[in-house]
Amino acid sequence: MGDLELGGRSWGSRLIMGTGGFRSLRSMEEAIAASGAEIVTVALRRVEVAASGSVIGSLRGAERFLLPNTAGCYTAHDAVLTARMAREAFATDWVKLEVIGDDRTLFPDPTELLDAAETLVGEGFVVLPYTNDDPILARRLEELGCAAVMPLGAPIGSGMGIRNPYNLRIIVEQASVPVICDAGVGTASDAAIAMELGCDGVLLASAVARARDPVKMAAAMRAAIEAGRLAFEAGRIPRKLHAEASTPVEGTPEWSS
Amino acid sequence: MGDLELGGRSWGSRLIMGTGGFRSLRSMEEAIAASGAEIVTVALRRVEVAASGSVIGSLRGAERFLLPNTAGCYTAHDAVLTARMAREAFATDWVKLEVIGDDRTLFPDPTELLDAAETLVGEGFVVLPYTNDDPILARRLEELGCAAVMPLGAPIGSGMGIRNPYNLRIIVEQASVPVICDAGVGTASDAAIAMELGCDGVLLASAVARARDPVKMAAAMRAAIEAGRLAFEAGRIPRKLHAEASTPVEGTPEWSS
Amino acid sequence: MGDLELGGRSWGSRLIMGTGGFRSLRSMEEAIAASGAEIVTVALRRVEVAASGSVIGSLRGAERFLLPNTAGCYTAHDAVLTARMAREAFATDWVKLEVIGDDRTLFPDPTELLDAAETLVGEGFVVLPYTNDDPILARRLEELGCAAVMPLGAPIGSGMGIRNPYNLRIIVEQASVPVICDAGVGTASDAAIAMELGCDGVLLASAVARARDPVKMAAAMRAAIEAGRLAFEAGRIPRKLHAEASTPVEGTPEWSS
Amino acid sequence: MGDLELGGRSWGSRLIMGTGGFRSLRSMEEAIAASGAEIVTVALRRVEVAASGSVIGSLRGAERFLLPNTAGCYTAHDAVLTARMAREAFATDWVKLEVIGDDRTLFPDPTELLDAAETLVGEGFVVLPYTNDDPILARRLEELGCAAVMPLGAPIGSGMGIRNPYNLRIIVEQASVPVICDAGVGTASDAAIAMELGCDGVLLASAVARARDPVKMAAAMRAAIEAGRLAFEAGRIPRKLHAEASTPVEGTPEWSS
Amino acid sequence: MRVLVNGEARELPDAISVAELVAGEAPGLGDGRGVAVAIDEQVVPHSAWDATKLQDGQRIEVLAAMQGG
Amino acid sequence: MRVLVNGEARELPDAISVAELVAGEAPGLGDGRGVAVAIDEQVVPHSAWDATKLQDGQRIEVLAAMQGG
Amino acid sequence: MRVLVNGEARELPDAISVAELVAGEAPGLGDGRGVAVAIDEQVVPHSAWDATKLQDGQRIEVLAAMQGG
Amino acid sequence: MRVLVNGEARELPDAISVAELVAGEAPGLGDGRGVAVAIDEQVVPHSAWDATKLQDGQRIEVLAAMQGG
Repeated sequence: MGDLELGGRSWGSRLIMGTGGFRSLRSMEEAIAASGAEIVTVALRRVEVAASGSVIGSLRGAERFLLPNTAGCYTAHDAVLTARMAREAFATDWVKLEVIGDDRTLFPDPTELLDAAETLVGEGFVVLPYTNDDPILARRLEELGCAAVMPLGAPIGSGMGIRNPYNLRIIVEQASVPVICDAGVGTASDAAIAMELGCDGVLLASAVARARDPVKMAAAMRAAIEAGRLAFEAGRIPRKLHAEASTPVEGTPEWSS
Repeated sequence: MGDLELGGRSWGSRLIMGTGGFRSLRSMEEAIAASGAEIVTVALRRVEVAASGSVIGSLRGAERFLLPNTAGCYTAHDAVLTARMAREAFATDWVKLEVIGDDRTLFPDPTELLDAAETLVGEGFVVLPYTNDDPILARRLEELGCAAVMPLGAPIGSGMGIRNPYNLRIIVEQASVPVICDAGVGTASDAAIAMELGCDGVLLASAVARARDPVKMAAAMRAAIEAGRLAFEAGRIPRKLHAEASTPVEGTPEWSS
Repeated sequence: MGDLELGGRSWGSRLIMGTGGFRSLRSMEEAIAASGAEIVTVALRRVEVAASGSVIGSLRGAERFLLPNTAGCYTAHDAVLTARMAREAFATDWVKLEVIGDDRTLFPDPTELLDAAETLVGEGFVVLPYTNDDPILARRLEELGCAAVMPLGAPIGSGMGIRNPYNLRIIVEQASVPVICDAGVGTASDAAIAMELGCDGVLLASAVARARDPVKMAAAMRAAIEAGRLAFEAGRIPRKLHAEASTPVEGTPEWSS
Repeated sequence: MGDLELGGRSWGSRLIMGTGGFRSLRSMEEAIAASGAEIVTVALRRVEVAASGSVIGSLRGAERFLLPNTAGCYTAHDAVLTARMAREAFATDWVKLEVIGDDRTLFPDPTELLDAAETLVGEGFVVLPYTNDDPILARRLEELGCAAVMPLGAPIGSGMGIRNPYNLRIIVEQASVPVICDAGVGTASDAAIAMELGCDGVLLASAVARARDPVKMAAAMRAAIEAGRLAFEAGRIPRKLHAEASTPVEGTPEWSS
Repeated sequence: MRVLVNGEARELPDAISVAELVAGEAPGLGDGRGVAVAIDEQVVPHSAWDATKLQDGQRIEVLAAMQGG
Repeated sequence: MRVLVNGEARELPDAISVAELVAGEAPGLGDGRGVAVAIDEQVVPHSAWDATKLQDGQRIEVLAAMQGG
Repeated sequence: MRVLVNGEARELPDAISVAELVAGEAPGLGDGRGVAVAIDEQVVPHSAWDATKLQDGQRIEVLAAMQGG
Repeated sequence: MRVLVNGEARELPDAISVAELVAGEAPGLGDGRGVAVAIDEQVVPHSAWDATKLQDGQRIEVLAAMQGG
């Protein structure tokens, strides 16, 4: 199972973990360790709200790459400003670009997303955009110079899995940058399915953070992504309506019946 | 992830591998090693057809438990005789009981299956019956004293996955013996789904043996079963139609828009 | 759309309506009228419980064919006795044979079902067995001389639709008696899907009786069964991953862009 | 079943038929008659290619409303010019707005679509946009003043049905203009499902035009849309994992068993 | 005479016929349509309801149509 | 006079009107129903077909209804 | 002596034992592991292979392990 | 001097630097890792925190890392 090539670097893990939604920092730390993720996302919030340095402390110790996001932004303008702040705060050009259109679906706003992506690519960012599972939108983002496309499988936090595997397959077919399935994974098989469809990686948070046992679920996700990637590379058998015996018929004893 | 308790013994692996359908013995050996399976199924055929000793040789070296099956039997009578032969040949009371009703679907014949199970349990066998995903049939088999029930997910060799997860869930709910999903798995996520439904194990052959790269697919299955079991134990998040943010909204900066 | 040939007679409607679960007799009468069903099922119960003659009165007026069932029987013995009682009560040799194995799933007991079917066919009944979606069981019932096979789509009253369309397709392929999808239909599209799979008819009750507006849902089912049958006969287009334009590309104006 | 209120008018049929893909004009005429559609879409092409007046002749006789489309346009600029031409050619302000992004998926280009919709609404058109099943895009189109939103169920001509019913449901929930499911329907049950999800209508072409028997499939679609709408209005029963008896248990005879 | 009618112990006059039992049990079902009677698991045809007398110790089922299935 | 009609270079008589062009291009479409004409991307209303004369170098689209979508 | 071995008619020397038959049929399977023999549908235990002599008219199955299931 | 810090009106001493503001607002974040400051939507680099003095009427955002996404 080869490495994930993303943003000009090689990563041993194909799982990117969000850090939101955990019941405690300790739970987050242990789950991230169990997940094997090398890249973890973080947000920026006003200092009154942000826990005093602890997230950074927790995450930095373990030599993980902190990927800032622009969660909560509804316009290209806000997302661009937030990305610039993140660049300064985390000393990185990488940004997970979120520009949402609606607080009920948290689906991205296509026009604002494209605007923000264009600006940020122009400013030298490594842009990883969270996008709808729209092949056209994915193509436009790639054309603008994004380092990956990150289509959702289902709404953030919904746990609905890959609602439209057909769209994901089309996006994978046409993309020449990595495709990361971002949002929607609810359990291990969802992550495996995303990988079997040919995705290069999976980004998830709630499925682990809000599981009854986050650490165990993190281990499950790690195994599932490995399983899905291996199966993708191994080349699965075709689907058939009828059976095909795995034990040959020849040589079956003929008992008197 | 606890052990599989089956037939009065503890097993570290929840994957049972069939040995049919491989392109070579070497491919079989390597795939079984990669799968981590401790139990492997074997068939009995007339000596002209059976490869001279090689299967036994291949499998025995690695300290695996050989589980004979009654593949190819259409009646209780034939299945019982075959099981008795297997007991002598492999020096084991264990038998994977197959009594099929049809060579196109390879689905079990319910009446003959029940008859054979009753006889074999009476003769002291540890009976592991391959059954349709019929909760009533599964209950009857358990009542007769079978050591497990092994419902199919889809026709043998079809690679269709778990066609009816609802039935499998009902079988798991009501069973007090282990439930092994037998047949139908096509790729890694199928095996993970079976485990997430609460199955205690998965038995598969074609999905590995006929994959483009059997060894890699065997590794995929091993990881998928671990992933599915861990996810089952971890307790997944509920499914929702709408989104739920993983990044809190409070403290979002207010840029002038 | 041709007639349904069942039990040696021709029927203009392919919908068989159960009469249980309605909130009132009046609702039942109106819904059955709206459904266009010619065959309606009835049960037999001890006289203290059975409404005094009203069901018979309601249904008989409209010249419908009353098909007695053996609902509530768990053994071949009980089902056979109930069928004999029904023959006397309704002056008909027809019986919808139900022999259930479990009060939670209401799935049929395969062995008892086969026993009862054999006895009743031998006594000259026109046997219409409610069966699991098991192709082998369906074949055995046909071999015993049943006039149709009636596989379930999902548990009675569950409204889950056709949980395993693959099994239903296999049953249709192999059957030479009519196949009636019995149980599981929750809404109109479920009935349409059953017909598109090639079923000859649909038997349903709860989906109509317990709908918010039973009369409207009865009309929906009537239309859905017609739609599904017509679509089956019309021959649908194949499924494709990608698009195929319905408007030709040739002659598209070339505006300066 | 109430009328469809669309563009300030009431329509008795909720089925809009495309006219492309038929094997002959006669087949088209008969199928449209069987479908009961009142609105039919037409395209504009250069005169060398367009059949000389025949489409107009065929369709006009039957008092159908001709809805021009902008099929084949890849930019807002082209779509706007084509819409203006259509307004002159068909003496109507109505336009089915298509701005596609890709000739393999024929999915709409979100940015160009929004631009074209804004311009055309500003010029007084009744704009019916073909859109991806993206709730945000649908909302933006509605905010711009479109008279309906027409999300796709699956790629045009693919016959894949409603690939993502969740998105369609969200779009229906939030929309205050009619939602027409446009593209993807392959057979009758697909159309019924779209209506059960709460769509106000269905637009389809290939499923009928390329069926083995287009006239019969048109009748199937007419019935399916009626069925789906009635079922939506009737209020379906909830889905349950387990069974619920439709025949009461009380009063079951107790035979000696 | 003691019999079991639909699972319930009953004291009935001697020599009562099936027809008389049904008339008593289910007055509205007089013509017998939709009703069937079994004595000790043997169906009694409508045509024999008058002539068939109940006997002590018998187990009788009187069933009638109801909505179902 | 050289113009581009539906993407094709054409030599037409001077002062030919849109109505005359359409009559020549699409004889069966005489009444103009289902037909539209644009000159240099500006739609020419049916009412102006007679009065509008083509000019050298113009780019003309003549579109007609066809089955679609 | 004529017997049926795995469905095939065979002429074998009188008084041949099961052990000798197996040695002839399947030389590589000498130790009997993974092999079983039935005479007229009765399994012959490995321990009885030497002592059990075949008799005319018997139906013998000699089965060995192979990949399956 | 009145400024808006994270959306809240604040009275601060004249000539206070960004570094001083941050030290006051978020004592634990002293080294500036995971913290960013913008004045009137312009990011102030860490290197300029000491030299940059706030001015009356400015709108300041002080953001810090938190769990998310």
